[in-house]
Amino acid sequence: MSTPILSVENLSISFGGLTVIDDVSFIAPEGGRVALIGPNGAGKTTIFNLLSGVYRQDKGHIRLGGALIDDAPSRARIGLGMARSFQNIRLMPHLSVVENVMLGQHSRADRPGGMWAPLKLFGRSPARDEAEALLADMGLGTWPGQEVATLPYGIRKKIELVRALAARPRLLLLDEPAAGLNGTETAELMAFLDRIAGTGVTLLVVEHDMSLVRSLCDTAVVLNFGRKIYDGPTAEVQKDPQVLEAYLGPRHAGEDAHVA
Amino acid sequence: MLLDVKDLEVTYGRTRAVRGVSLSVAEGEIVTVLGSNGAGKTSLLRALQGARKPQGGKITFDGRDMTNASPATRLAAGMALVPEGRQIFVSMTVHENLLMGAYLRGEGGLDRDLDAIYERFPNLATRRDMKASVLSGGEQQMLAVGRALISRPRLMMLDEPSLGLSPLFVAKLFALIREINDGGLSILLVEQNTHMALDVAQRGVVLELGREMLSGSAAELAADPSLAEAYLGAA
Amino acid sequence: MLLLQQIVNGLMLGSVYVTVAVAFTLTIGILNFLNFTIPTLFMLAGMVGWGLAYFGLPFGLSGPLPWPLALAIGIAAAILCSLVVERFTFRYLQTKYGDSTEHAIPLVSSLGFLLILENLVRIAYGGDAQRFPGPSGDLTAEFGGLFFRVPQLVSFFIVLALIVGLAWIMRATRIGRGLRAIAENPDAAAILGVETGRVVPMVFLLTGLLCGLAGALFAVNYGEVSPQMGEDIGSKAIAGMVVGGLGSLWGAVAGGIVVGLVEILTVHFFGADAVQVAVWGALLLTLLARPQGLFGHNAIGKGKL
Amino acid sequence: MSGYWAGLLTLLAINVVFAYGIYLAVAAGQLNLGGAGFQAVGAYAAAWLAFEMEMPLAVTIAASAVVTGVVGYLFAFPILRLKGVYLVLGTYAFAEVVAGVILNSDSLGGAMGMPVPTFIDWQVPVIAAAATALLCFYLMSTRFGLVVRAVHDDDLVADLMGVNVPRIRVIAFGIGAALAGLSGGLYAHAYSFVEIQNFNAALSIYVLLYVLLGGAQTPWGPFAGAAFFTLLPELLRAGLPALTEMLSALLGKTGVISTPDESWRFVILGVVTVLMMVFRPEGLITRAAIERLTHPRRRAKDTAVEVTE
Amino acid sequence: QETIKIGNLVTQSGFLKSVGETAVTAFDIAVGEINAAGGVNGKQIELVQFDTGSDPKQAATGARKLIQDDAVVAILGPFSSGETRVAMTMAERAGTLMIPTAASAPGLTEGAEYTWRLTEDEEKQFGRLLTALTASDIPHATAEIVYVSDEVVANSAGTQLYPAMLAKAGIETGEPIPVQRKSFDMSAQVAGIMQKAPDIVAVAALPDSASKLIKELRRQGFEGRIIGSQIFADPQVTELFGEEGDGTMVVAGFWHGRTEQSEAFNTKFLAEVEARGIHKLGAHHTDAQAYDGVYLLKQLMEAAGTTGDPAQLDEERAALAAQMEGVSFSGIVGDDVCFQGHDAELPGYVIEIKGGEWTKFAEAAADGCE
Ligand SMILES: Nc1ncnc2c1ncn2[C@@H]1O[C@H](COP(=O)(O)OP(=O)(O)OP(=O)(O)O)[C@@H](O)[C@H]1O
Ligand SMILES: Nc1ncnc2c1ncn2[C@@H]1O[C@H](COP(=O)(O)OP(=O)(O)OP(=O)(O)O)[C@@H](O)[C@H]1O
Ligand SMILES: [Mg+2]
Ligand SMILES: [Mg+2]
Repeated sequence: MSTPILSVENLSISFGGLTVIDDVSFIAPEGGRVALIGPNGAGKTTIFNLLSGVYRQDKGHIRLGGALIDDAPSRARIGLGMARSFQNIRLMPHLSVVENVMLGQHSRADRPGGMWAPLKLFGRSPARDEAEALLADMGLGTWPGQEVATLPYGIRKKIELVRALAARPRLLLLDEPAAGLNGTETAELMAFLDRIAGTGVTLLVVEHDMSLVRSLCDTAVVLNFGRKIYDGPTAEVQKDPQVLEAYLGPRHAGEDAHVA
Repeated sequence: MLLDVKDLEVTYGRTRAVRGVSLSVAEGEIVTVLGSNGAGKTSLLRALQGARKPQGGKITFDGRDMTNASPATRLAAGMALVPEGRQIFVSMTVHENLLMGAYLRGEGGLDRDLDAIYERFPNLATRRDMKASVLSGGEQQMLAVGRALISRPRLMMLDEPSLGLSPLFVAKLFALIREINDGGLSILLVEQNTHMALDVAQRGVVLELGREMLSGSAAELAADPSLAEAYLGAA
Repeated sequence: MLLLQQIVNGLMLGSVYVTVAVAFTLTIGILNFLNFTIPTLFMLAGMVGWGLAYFGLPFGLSGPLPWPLALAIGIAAAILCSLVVERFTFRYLQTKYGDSTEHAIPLVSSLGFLLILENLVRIAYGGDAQRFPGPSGDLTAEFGGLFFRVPQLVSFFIVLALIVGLAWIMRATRIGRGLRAIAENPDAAAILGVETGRVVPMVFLLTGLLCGLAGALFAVNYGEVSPQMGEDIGSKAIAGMVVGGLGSLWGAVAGGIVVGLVEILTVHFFGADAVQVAVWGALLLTLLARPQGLFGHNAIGKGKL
Repeated sequence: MSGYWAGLLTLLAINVVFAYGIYLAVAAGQLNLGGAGFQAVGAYAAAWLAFEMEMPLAVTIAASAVVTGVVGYLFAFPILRLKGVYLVLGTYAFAEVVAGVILNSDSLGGAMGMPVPTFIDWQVPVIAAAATALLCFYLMSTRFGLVVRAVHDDDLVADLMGVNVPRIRVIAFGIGAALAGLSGGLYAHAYSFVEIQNFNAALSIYVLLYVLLGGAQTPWGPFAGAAFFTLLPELLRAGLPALTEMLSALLGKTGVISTPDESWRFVILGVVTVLMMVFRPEGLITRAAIERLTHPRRRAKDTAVEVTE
Repeated sequence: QETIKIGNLVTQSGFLKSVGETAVTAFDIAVGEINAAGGVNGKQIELVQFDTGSDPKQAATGARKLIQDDAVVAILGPFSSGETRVAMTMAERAGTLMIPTAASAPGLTEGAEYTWRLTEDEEKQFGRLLTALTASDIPHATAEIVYVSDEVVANSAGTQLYPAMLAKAGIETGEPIPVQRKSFDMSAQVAGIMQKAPDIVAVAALPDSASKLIKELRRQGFEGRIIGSQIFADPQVTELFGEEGDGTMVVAGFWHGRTEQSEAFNTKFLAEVEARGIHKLGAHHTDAQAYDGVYLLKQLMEAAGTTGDPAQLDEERAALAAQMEGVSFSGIVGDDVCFQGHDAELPGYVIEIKGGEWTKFAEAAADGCE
């Protein structure tokens, strides 16, 4: 078996005596689609913050592509191929849509244009062209010049995803990408993520929308109170009594209840 | 009618976010507002709560003209909003955030109401004296809902309350909505979770680019094929 | 003995800084607003008090007023101006993005008011220092061979009483919470019924009162006022506030006294030329070693990811 | 060129260079209230080299920028750990310490100041200002500029995007300091004398106002701000007496009209500042305004909402 | 052209407004008198005034404007030493006569060719005070010196002139004690002085700082004399110092009772400033020097036959400046005033504040010139 792109080993962290992540281990195989789910406050976002280096774990290790990245500073991790989006949208409010996306290119070794090359020479530059193309691909082609602060929630959510993609990551961490999207939009997003996964990008997705989880991801890791309570195929997750009890509730027991 | 909105107009510079929307909420009724991203739902609620001055139209609440009233006046009259993006005070503790919900109503019976909130949202109870900034996304959402409940409104306006909540809690939330509605509270609900919203509501309004596109009883809307195509996804 | 007297002098001087430092820390702690009009309000109370005691009311409405009345009106003028400042700074503030320069907006407005008020005073009363016709007689008390200034002692205790009251209000009343809510997120505060227009003026009223009181007591104490009288006090009070920790009331009290002591002891041991470097160098070191000051701190940020 | 305009241009050009120095720091989210300190370092570096070492003009001017840049760079490392009001106060303290040190150093003339031998007329500052403006426009149009703005908006996320936030801050602050120092070097030679008392807190306040009122979103801002606030008092110098005469005439007052108190100029400056913050808190020139000017049609289309899907 | 234009750099705003603005009145009075009496060389004279806002940069700009745009024949002002330092480089470069009437920093005119100041040296004035003091029966065995360290004139007086001169007069002094211009609390310095209990405290400070120091000295029980030179020799201080000021001795370059003209100027000046809304108790010596500056210029223009003709501006400027060489002038500050180097030799009046009044204690005639 090839080395997994991400492997999390016995990760723990506590804040002021409160253990938020407790000895969690899981892996994401290269090209896999892993869902990280669990009730509110289970520690999903905290795992993302540990992976991207916002927090330092008290115990345990994180390996990216087999290499230990415990000591890599947070800013270096995106360059190692791990990009993320945020649960509460964190776009740069004063940058335009396309500028936000160009910021996503920053960490790439092969990014178009160096630090001191202009990004806007007579309105064009390779970096800008690439960013606009990526936006158009996401159906956001009409917005590039707009400041992001005034855009609707759903649009900003998508821009954040595009910004993460602009880093050309091997591993993409998405924190509730479908929150705030309606059924149709969620379906579109799913198709898009499917396409991205098709290009070999590994997905690690935190999401409460079970329809998306089920159709997009092949394995699921379920957390509850900072502990892993399930790790296995998505298809089976709804049969696990512990998961039902802690996360899904009785409504989801048995077959396909809709949670569009 | 408890709330009556006539030809409401909301603009930002040259952007017309809400264009002549009319809707009403009767005493004890749940009305849901649906629509895709950028349809103007949030703008509508902001105008109703008084955070944004409408450029035209009229808002009547309980027979009183509220078109130009301050948010405090509206709140005192019984209109409460759970805003988009939670808007909790991250530098305050969970408990202080809840107390902020009681800012206008005074202390009478407050302890009982607080206990009820803590009981309903156990996550909040265990984090009572922590800074709200460390809460998880869903916990923050619970806090925002709890805070609005504390103000004991007559009309509760909810802007995507299920955002970021786990399925179990979404179910709990909708049960709660039904329960408080049974207690006589009217509710104006903005939701992306179209199925559940139509499930709980009596009537619905669908906005598109700031205009009212469809409206009717929840059952009619749920059966409407154009709506199914636009909002319910292929599923 | 000389050193002991110098320490007493330092404490006395520090108590002058304390009042103004508390005014600064109040607006920073509650509203996250570095209010640069504070030294001007201090000056205003003194200068208006002097003008009324010397010339009387404007337009010949009265002859020279007795000095206590004149000072009372001076304090009222400081409060009034403080409320005008509120009207044009905080009332319009919208923290839209919470980015790093947004909090500068009221700060810039207050710099504008600094220009306006100071120059209006110059126009009305000229730029000269003026003798304040305070109470006649010796205002120095001797105790065990050490000299104390009575007005300074009085002002110190008035301020202490005010601070005790303030601390209680901030901790225990809904007004205190409402103020903090406005400072963090005016939009959300409005949704919850906190009326900026009613609550925020209270802070400015208090600021005006503190500065006015400090200015009036300064005039009595030193027997002199001038349009420049707020400058040095203002910057030393800021230093005191930082040393004590931004937003901490008791920190400002301690910080003000520390700065007073540092100043006097530096003069005593190294001469006045070293004061600037000593006070500001100490402040820089405090900032770098312990940014939260000696006593706690108050940070307003965006929260976690 | 009239002598008045030559004098004014000199002043304006120096202020523009100075404002750009502060702008670079502000653009990265650091309010620098120690401008006078950096200008003083530059001015004294140039003055000392010219007067004591008898260096030629080119050397002294270059040295003013380099020395201040190095000082700013070194100072930036510890100080940029601070944020918000703490940073404002830290930079303010820096300026006070610089003033205190110069005042106490006899080799720099102490309170007596120092004469500066070589005189430069308005051309040199104007060329320097133009070059500075070009440099800043260029810098802000590069990826560096983008990253600087990102750090301003949200340093935590910028870090996760792979931006070396401390380094960007230090570079922006350092280049800014160098420019402020350059303005000091120009000052020294244009006015032939440096005296530390003139590099006071008021100056730091003014230059920060230039930037914030001009607008810190684009490199047009500091230029507009410096120009506006250098020229406004001059306009009032001529306009105020005319205004009072007009008012007096309206009120039917004849005879000798006493000239208005010059302090009114500063009152009006203050009023303009306050009104600006009320009506245009993001500064005179905003990104949106420029976008509207340069792409009038594209904007109109974008805001029409119809184009959502 | 009908008038002869004279440039006038004045300080009407900024931090020196209070000390600088009354000089404008004195300038205006002199011009009014001269024009009423028929002007100069058959022409009216006109002051082209420019407010420097106490800012050297503005002073430089103003000097350029007056010289290049307004075609003035000479410049009166600017007010302070700091402004003069910068503005005079402009005048020197343009070969235009500049006469500051208040700047008294030592060595200011060193190497100047076109700048001549109508002010008396601190050293001379202080010497006159010491002469009067040592001749009197006022105790004067020991002294302490206090000076404002961040102000040019006070600093050089306090650190150099006073120690040397007191020593020469046989008065024992301690290390000069600095205070800062902005500081308002001098208790630490004064406590140190009280420890040494000197007979005399010599103060080099502007009125503001001097006042604070004197009040603190009296508060802590100092009973000796307080002396100063010209720096705070402002009639206004009798009011500012109040009763604590009694017994203070200073030297002024102007005494209103010197001649009838002096008295007349003082009266007229007080009326005029009052009309302009400024309250003053008497003309400051810088006001009198401003007034005399205009008359000095009138004398020079008459001697040089200045017409103000723009076509001959350069020649007339040069001729006017040349007249300064060896000039002798009589005015309200003194008679037969001459210039040693580029600095005027003026008489001195030792003033004692007695019962809240500005009284003459002794006087000394102006020194001659080489
Ligand atoms: N810095 C912190 N200090 C203290 N507690 C924290 C901190 N960060 C997170 N927590 C706590 O850890 C728990 C897990 O938070 P986390 O944000 O990871 O939850 P989550 O699984 O993402 O939940 P949600 O689905 O609601 O977003 C929460 O209960 C939160 O209160
Ligand atoms: N502050 C603002 N300034 C300018 N335009 C704005 C502002 N707020 C909203 N808009 C615009 O108004 C329109 C409606 O936005 P609104 O936020 O009301 O949509 P929404 O229906 O709530 O969308 P979502 O479901 O994504 O929350 C959008 O085109 C948006 O860009
Ligand atoms: Mg989360
Ligand atoms: Mg919305």
